[in-house]
Order: sequence, then structure tokens, then C-alpha cells
Amino acid sequence: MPSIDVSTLLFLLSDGLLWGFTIALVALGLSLIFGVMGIVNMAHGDIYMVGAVLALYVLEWTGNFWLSIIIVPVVIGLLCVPTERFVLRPFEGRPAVTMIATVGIAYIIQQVVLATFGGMHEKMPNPWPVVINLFDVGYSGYRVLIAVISVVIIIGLWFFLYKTSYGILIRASIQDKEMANAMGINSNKIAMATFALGGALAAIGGVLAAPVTQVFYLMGADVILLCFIIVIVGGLGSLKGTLIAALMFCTLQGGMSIILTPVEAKVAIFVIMILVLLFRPRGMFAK
Amino acid sequence: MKLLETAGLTKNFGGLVAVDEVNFAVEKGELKGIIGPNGAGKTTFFNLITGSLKPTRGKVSLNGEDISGLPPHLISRKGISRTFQITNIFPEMTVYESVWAGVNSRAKQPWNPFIHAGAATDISRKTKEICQMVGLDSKMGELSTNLSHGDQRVLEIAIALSTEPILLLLDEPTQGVSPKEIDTMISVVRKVSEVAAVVLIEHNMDIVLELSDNITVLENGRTVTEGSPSEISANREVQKIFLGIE
Amino acid sequence: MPFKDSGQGLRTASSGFREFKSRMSNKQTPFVMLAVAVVVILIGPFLPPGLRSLVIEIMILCIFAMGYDILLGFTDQCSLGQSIFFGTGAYGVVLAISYLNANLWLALIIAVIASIVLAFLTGLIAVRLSEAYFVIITAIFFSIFYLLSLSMSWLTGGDDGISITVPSLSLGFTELSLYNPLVNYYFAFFFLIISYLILTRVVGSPLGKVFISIRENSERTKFLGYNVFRYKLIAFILAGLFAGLSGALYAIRLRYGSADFFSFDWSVLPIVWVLIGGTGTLIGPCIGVVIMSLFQYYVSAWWAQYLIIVGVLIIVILRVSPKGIVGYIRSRKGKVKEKG
Amino acid sequence: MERNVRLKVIGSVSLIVVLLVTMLVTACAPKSAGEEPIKIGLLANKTGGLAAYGYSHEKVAIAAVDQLNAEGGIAGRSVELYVEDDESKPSVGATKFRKLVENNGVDFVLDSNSSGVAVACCPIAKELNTIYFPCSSATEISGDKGNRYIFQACTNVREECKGAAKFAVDNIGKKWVTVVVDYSWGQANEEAFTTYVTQNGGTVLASIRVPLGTSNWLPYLKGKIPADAEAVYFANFGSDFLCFLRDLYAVRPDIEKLGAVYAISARDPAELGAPAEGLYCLTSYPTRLAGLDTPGNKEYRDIIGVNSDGLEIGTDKYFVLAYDWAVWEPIFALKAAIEKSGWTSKADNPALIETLEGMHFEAGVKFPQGDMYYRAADHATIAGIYVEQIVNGELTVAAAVPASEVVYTSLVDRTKEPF
Repeated sequence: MPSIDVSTLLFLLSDGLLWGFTIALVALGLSLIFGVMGIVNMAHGDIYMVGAVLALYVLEWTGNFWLSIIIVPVVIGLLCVPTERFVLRPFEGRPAVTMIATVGIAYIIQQVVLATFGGMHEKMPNPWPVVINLFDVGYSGYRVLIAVISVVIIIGLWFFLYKTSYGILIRASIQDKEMANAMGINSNKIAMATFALGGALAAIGGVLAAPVTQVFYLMGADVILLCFIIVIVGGLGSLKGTLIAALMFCTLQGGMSIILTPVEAKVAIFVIMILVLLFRPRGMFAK
Repeated sequence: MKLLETAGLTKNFGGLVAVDEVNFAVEKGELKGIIGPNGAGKTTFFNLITGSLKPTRGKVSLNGEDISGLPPHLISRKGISRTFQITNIFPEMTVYESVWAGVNSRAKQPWNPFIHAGAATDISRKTKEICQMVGLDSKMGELSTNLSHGDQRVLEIAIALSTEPILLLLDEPTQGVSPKEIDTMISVVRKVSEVAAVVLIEHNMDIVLELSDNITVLENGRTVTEGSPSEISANREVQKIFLGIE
Repeated sequence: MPFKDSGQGLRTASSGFREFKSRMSNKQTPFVMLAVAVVVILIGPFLPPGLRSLVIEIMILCIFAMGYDILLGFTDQCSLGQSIFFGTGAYGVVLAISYLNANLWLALIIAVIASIVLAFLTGLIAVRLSEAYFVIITAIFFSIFYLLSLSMSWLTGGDDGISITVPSLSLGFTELSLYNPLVNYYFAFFFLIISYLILTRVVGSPLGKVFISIRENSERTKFLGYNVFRYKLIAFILAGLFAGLSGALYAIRLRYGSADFFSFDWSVLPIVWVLIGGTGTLIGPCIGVVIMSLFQYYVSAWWAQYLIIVGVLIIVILRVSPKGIVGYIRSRKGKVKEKG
Repeated sequence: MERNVRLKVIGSVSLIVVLLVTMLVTACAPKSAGEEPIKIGLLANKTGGLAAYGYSHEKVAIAAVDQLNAEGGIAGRSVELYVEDDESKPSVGATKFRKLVENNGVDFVLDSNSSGVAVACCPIAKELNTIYFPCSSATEISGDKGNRYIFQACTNVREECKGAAKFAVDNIGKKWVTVVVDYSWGQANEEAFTTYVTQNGGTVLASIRVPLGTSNWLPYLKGKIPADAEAVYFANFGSDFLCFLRDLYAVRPDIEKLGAVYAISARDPAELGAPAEGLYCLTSYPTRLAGLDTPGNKEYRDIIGVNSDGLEIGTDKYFVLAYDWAVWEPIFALKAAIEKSGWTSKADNPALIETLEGMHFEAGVKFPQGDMYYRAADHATIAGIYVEQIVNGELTVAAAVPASEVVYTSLVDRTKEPF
């Protein structure tokens, strides 16, 4: 084993952890849509991508990046409502059909963005070009900032879902649709709200990640598989599981690359995920 | 030597003890009834025998051979078959196909990928026989979901019968069956008991008393008492449980 | 959350098994298939070259789609990892020819056996899981293969790939060169027919019926004495075998193999074919392949973003009939029969 | 519910019928009578990973064919261009190559920026007796993966690294580290650069390969670059390049940087900021006119609609220029070779190939990149390359490496290959 100097290891672990919070946002969105609603949303990565693209447009029009953290999720949330209402509503309860319907939606989103935004990798300027010293590395302050913002949003989500009445309605009607209907909850409206919330989370993830990953019309592909693994290894339907799995996955990825070559690190993580699934077939925190 | 015997069979889910040290036995050709209030552990008991659940303690043996903890398909191979409290059939397959699936499991090569399914004439013959036996031969081409609830319960029994069991576990066969269809259900159970030993879980006291050779009473996972139908109906303990008479 | 259409859906939607009942009575289907086969054989020489190449590709991909339907349509296992076997089949042929300079038949056999062995090994692990977990573990498997094939370019040629000169096809009495388009056409058609016959036989056989009962209610099938795990594994290996065969033929057709054969597209495309065409049938996936290939071949020249039309078409077809086109036609026919 | 269900079915079924009709119509479109036009096919990456590059290649090819027809076409015959999208995937590329030749009846095929597609199309070009000018830089295309029908239209990785190594060791540094994206193009750059740097007296201390689609390069750079390394040679582009540049600056702000061809194509240097200050990058065609200020180049850029800074006139967006010349020049090379060899149809392909082998072309509007020739032995394009540098936000040409320093001994001898 090559000698590992501790400061590098600590740096990589903390860098992975910070990045994990932003990925957690996107994964939580998927956890709501897939884990809780049962829609196998193959277009989730592309909603993340559209979030980044819209952030670039908002920056061009208003000159201010931070506005897009509010504007973009709202816009995409509104776009998600008709998508759920007219396209996905009849397929709920049939995962394989929702998978293909969302593959269709993914095709549409990708090609529309390619036709309008173009196929070029656009650079998103760093909105907060502060450099902080993290284990003697000039670490971009922006990455710490988005981790903080992500934590705030995650706490907000937790508060909304577990403390507000509307949040309880969402959780109740998702877990047992018939019962919720029997109690007079309009579960269709709730389903629309949940899908919009999931989409908005993916969009915020896209906005925050854009300055780090830059913007490209196929960037969704890097995130879609990652989110599915995190949601499932974390435990279907368990938002807590998704959060912990996201942080674990990203931190592990950072740490692994200290001893293994990059490709081996990625393959090793995939193998670990397989082992977790084998010994905990229902994921770590499944209900 | 008993056909089926459980010794000290126990199952607890965390703190809750669902089945508590149950000793139970069935003779060849006997029709044994099990009665008890809801939550007495009757269905859990069935799940333990058929391999859906692994017992925490105790032994289940069939013809003296220990089968406790085996997976469901092996226990079925040993000759134990069951129906389900909640109808558990093949909704989008026809009656013929559902029964055929069970009969085929006992064929020499159920996994044979070469011959045409229809070519196995002995399987087709047995399937038709079983359908006639339970009175579903007129509805063989019907999709299972389109059957009436009563017919679906009869189909449950037909599917269980299709694997030529030596012991048949019936879990509330008359549950949700309309009064006029109960008579057909009783005649079906009677015909079935000529072919195999039967253990019948049933809430309808008249049916249990009429059909069973011997009855066991379960409550909170424990065997309260056991005896012939006449003894049971006279037993004060049983009346207290069922009729709440102090 | 089983992947089968457990929803209310079209109650009268046909299931593969019902076809067994109807085929028992009407002998018409085999004649229809025979007629189609004869037509395809006859028009071979008269097809314009461009169209013939497209038909060859469609035939090869139909083998892949029909094999996949055994997995999704008949045992309700939605695997996202079929590109592993497609790629293994392709590399089986490419490496056998370039490193072992094997003749064509040996290369094909190596490719198919490699796919079977790999399907068995990955199946042992994957089939243990069900529903969403099965989907994700197969997705993880293919990602591993894709990453490895990209970085081990000393063996696989990476994403640049390896091109091969296809050895001649020895039929004992003559040596035919696959560079003659007609030979290639009938070579692909030969394997399509064989695959279709084998799969029809499997679907109509007791094994196929057990698959269907597993799809309809795998819990109850356990209590009938079937070792459901083993049957699901057999289905997984069958799908892997035909995916490998299709990958091998595709590599021979392209005279080339590359890491791209392991990519995400080759895992998603079979699902699109099967679900558009119709699960639980063998003709359905072929229709799905025809539609997607026609779009990619023709429509993309007018409008590079043809996938938008494909996306809309997927949603329209799924809204009209969750059982895809064949499912819809069959249920319409079913309704007419009952009324008539 | 019944009625609109029927409506929807009729909708989708009629769509399929329309498709089948067009299929038959285009399949056997009658050949136009009179003088037979020469048909050239273009395999552009209009969608997929290289979508941006396909857009520029298509635009340049159309401009070239229009220019050619304006000058009376080839040997009096007009030229038609057929464009197909290969979706940056080898399987689709091979299918579209066959469509161009078999369905549209093209005589020559140009371009695919993706090496995977190019390698997939090489055997098919030979099978269909079609001369093919791939515009991707994999060295094997002029080596064991190509054949006598293939003329690699652009400089390949080995030429670029050989040309750059001498300049790198003399002007940038002796101790190098290579950081590449872990797929064929990246690996080829790593191997070629390492061999030629060591030949020129430099040393490569570490070779880092990072998987495709990595947005966070820190784990692969932090603690991996030896302290005494003076410079980094990197082979990545698009988002990978932008993330790599930022994270390298965080780990080693002082280190010198030399990028492979393409790394900064269509990138606004000012926008890259401090991390890119002083960055060297190879290119086969200077982004700004000032880098190659010849009248021919000026006219070429006017025709394809690019201003002197490399911005597309009209959209004011940076235009991908790196390999456009390798789409433009083969069209004019074909004109010269066809007129010289008297080629009329594919039957005369052997004669045309022999003419093209070793044929020299002078710099001018038809060959803006500079003097070049197709080497007879392996059909590689022998042309000079350039090293650009970002100096306070401006792109300047730091060095022009002549073709003589780029040439390497050929790996194969096509002239002995049968047709």
C-alpha cells in the first residue's frame, strides 16, 4: 500500500462529503419521484441538466446567478406539473411503463435542449470566486457554499415534509393512495405536487452544480445512474437513507482514489454497491 | 406414524409471539379443523408449515421427515399444498392455465423447453379432471379475474389440488363466499378430503363442526384445547372465547 | 412493486398463455409466419442495396429484442444490463477472429458460449433480487463492463474499437464470402428464423408456461413446487444467449467491435423495442425494432432531432395501449371475437 | 373513451404508413438524366457527444461544395453533398456510411470527428469501393485499422505529439506529467507524448488516466502530481477540460500546461481566467487569423463565415475551427486528383487512389492550413502544426512546427496493398 499522507486523505474525504450534499439534493428528488411515487424517472438526469441550462440563461438575461436558485426550480416545478398530469398519471403503478415513458421524455428534453441551447460545452463562470485553504489546497469556496446551501434546502425539505400539514398530506397519500382518497385527500393533486417537488430538487441540484460541472446537453447521463444507485442502496422510500447513501457514496469515491487508479476506484465503488445490495436486498434503511 | 406433526413449534416477531409451542398432528385421510379468534396465529401457523416463514423454535415433520425451515417449493414437492386467506391466483391466466401450471410441476420435466405444452396429454387430462372435480370445467377458458368471488375461492382449491398433495391446508375457503355458493364449497371440500388429508381453518362454526373429524382451538398462538366436534361445541372454554359468555 | 402491469389496465389484454389456447384451436399463425418467411426470402435479391442493409440490421436486432422479451415480457424481469451480453457477443467474435483467427462458426460459438457463461455468472447474483433492485444491479454490472472495456484498450481497442476481416463462411460444400450482400442477408435471416423457431418453441413449451405463471404471480408459483430462482435464471441466460448471438452477428455485419457495444444505449433500446411493440409476444419486439430503425435511418436525415418524434410516439403508444402495438391489436381482435 | 382511443391509433398508424411510403420513394429515386453529378457524403456528428463539432463541419462542407460548384464543379460535373448524422456512435456511423453509399449513391465520404466511427467505417469503405477521408486523429487510421481506400484527412495524434515534444522539452520543461481522459484518444496522446518527450531528453514522471465524464478532478490530481514535475500535458476537452483546468490550478497553480489538439477549440480564452494564463495548446489550425495570416486563409475564413478572432459571423459565438480545414481541403484535393487522373466513376478508383498517393498541395484558399501532402505509404496527411498560447487572455501562436518535424516513419505500406 503506497504511503498515504493524511492531509491528502482528509482533503479528499471532505471534498467528497461537500460534493455529496449537492448530489444528495438531486437524489432526494429522485427518491421522492421513484422511491416514494414508484415512477422510474429516467428523465431525472435531464431535469438536472435543464436546471443547469436555465441557470446559464438566467445569468445571461439578469446578470445575476443567485436569482436562478429561486427562478429555475419554480419554472421547472411548473413544467413538471403538466408532465405528471398528462403523461405519467395513467402509468402510475406500472414501473416498467413509467420507465419507458420517462425515457421518451428524456429523448424529448435532450433533443429540444440540443436544438435550442446547442451542443457546445458552455462554461458557467464561478459566481463566488473565493479561495479557501483546505488542507493546504487552494480549494474553491464556491463548493463549500453550495454544500451549505444544499444542507439548508435539505433541512427545509425535512421541515416541509415532516412538520407542515401539506407535507404530511404528501407523505400520507403517497404511502397509501386508497386510504388517502378515502380520507378525502385529492391524491391526484398531491401526486402532481410531489413530482413537481422532485423535479424542483433536481433542478436546484443542476443550478448549484453548473459552475462546478459546466453545462452540456448530455450532462444528465453522469448523474442518472448515480442517483438511482443512491436511492436504491439507501433504501426505497426512505429519504433519510437516500441522504446518507449520497454522502457515503461521494465520500467513498473521494477516499478510494487515494489508493486506487481512477478507473479502479469507480469500479470498486460499483462492486461495493453490489455487495450492499446482496447483503441488504432492501437497501440500508428500507421501510 | 403421523402424517404431519409439529413439536413445540414457535414463531415470534421481535417481542410478539405469534405461535407459541404448538404441538399439532394430522393422520392420513383425516379432516382436521382449526378455529380461533382473529390474530390467534392460525395463518402464521400455516406459513410456518409451508415454508413462508422460518420457525424460531420447534420442528415440523411430514411422515416422520423433518421439513422445518425448508423453502416453499421443496415443501410443496414433499406433498403439502395450501390455499390463501386472501385470494392469490393467476389473474390474467385462464382457469385451465392456472390448474395446468400446478399439474405440470409434477411432470417428469416441468422445465422441458422442446415439446409443445399442449402435447403433454396426461397433464391436460389431469387438469380437466381436477376442473371437473371442483365443478369449474364449464369455465376453463375464462380469465381468472372474470370469475365470481366464490368461483375464485374454488379455483384456489383447484390450484392447490393440482400438485397432487398428500396434505391440503385450506385457509378460510368460504371467506367472502355468498351463501348460495357455500354448499358447493362444502361439497368440494368433502370431495377433496377423500383424496388427501385436509387441515381446515374456518370461521363459520357450522361448517367446521359439520366437516371436521377433529378440531383444535388456537388462541394467542397457543393450543387451548383439542377434540371431536361434539366435545368442542360443549366445551365451556371454547364458548367463552367465541361467544364471550362468562 | 412488481414490474408486471399490475394496474387496472386493459382487463381483456391478452396474455401469452391465452394465445396458447387460441393457437391450439386455430392453426393459422404458423401459416402466416411461413408466408412472411417466403416473402422475405424471395424479395432478397430485388431489394435496393440501401434497404437491404437496413433489413439486415433489423433482422439482427430482432434476435436481440425477441431474446429480451423472454426476460421482460415473460418473466417480468426488467434488466438494464443486456448491453453486457451484446458487447460480449461482439467481442467474442472480434477477438476470436483477430487473435485466434478462428473460422466463422468457431467465432460464433465462442461468442455465444461466452455470453451464456457470463449470463449465468451475473444472473446468479442479479436474479436473486427483484423489481427495482434487479434493475439497478444489472445497470451497475453494465457500467463496470463499459468502464473496463474503455480503459483496457490493449485488449478491446477501447472506444476506437477493432475492425476485422470476416473469414469466409464454409458450408462444407462451398465457401461463401460474407462481403457479398446477399450472402450476408440470408446469413442474418437464417439466424433470425432459427431464433424465432427456438423462442416460439420455448414460449409454447412447459418451460414457457412456467415463465408466464412466474410473471403472473411468482409468489403462488413457488407454492406449486417450482424453484422460481432457477427458472428466472434460465430466462436470464436465454436472454443473454440471444443478446450475445445478436451482438456477434452485429459485429460480423459491421466488421468491427468496440466498447460502444457495452454502452447505456444498448441496454435501453431493447426495453424501448419490447414495450413499444408489445410485451409477452415475439412479434411485438420485432415491430418495435422496425419502427425505431426506420426512424433512425430515414427521419434523421430530415431532422437530426428525430428522437423528439420517437419520444412523442413512445408516450402516445403507451397511452393507447400499455401492452404496446401487438397487445392493442390482439385485444381489439379479442374484443371482436367475443362480440362476433 | 372508445372514440379518442381509435383516433390516437389512427394517428400513430398513419405516421408509420407515411414513413413506409417515403422509404420506398427515396430507395428507388430515379437517377437524374444528363450530366451525372459527383456525390459526396458527409458523416457529421450532429447529435451525441460531439454535437458542437458536427455543426461546424457541416457548415464548412456546405460552403466548400458551394464554392466548388461556383468554380464550375469537378471536371465540368456539379457536386452534390449528402449529410448524415452519425450520433457520435460507431454503430450508427457504420449504418449511415452504408446508407450514404448504397442509398444515396455517393462516390466519396468525408469526415467523422469520432475515431470510433472512423475506425468502424474503414472496412466498409473498402467493401463498398468508396474512398473515405475520415477527420479523426486516431493514429491507427493511418496504421493497421485503415486500408488503401482511406486517406486520414487531419493530422493524427502521433504527428501532433512528435511535433510538440521537441518544442515542449526545449521551451516548457523537462519533467512532465500526463493527465488524460481514459479512452482511446486520451490513451493515444499519453503514449505518443511519453515516447517523443523521452526521445527529446525529457522525462514523464507520472501518467494519470481519469474516467470519462468526471466533473471533480481533485481526487485524481491532489497528491498524485510529483512535487518536482515542471509541466503537465493534458488530453481532454469540453466540460472535462474546464473542470480539469480549475482543479489543476487549485492543486498546482504554478505548473506549466500543454494541451492536446482540440482542448481549447471554440473556447473564449478571456473567459478561462487566471488558471489558463500562459497555457500552451497544440492545434493544427490557429484560432485567430493573426496566427496564420495568409491571403488564402483570410479568404477561407470569409467563405465559411468566421471573423479574424475565430467567432462565427452572425451568432458571434466561438466557432469550432480545429479540424474544419480537414473537411474543406479533401474536397479540393479530390477536385485536383480527379481532374489529374481523369476519374469518371468508381471503376477508376484505383487510378484516383494512386494519383492521390504522395500528391502535394500548395497553401492557398483551397488549402488554408498550409502546404500538405498525402503520404503514399500510409495515406497520412503530412502538414505542419501550431502551438498556441494564452497570454493575458489573448490567443497567440507561440510556435509553428513545420511538417518535416511532424513526420514519423510510416507503419504500413499501402502501395503494396491490392485494391
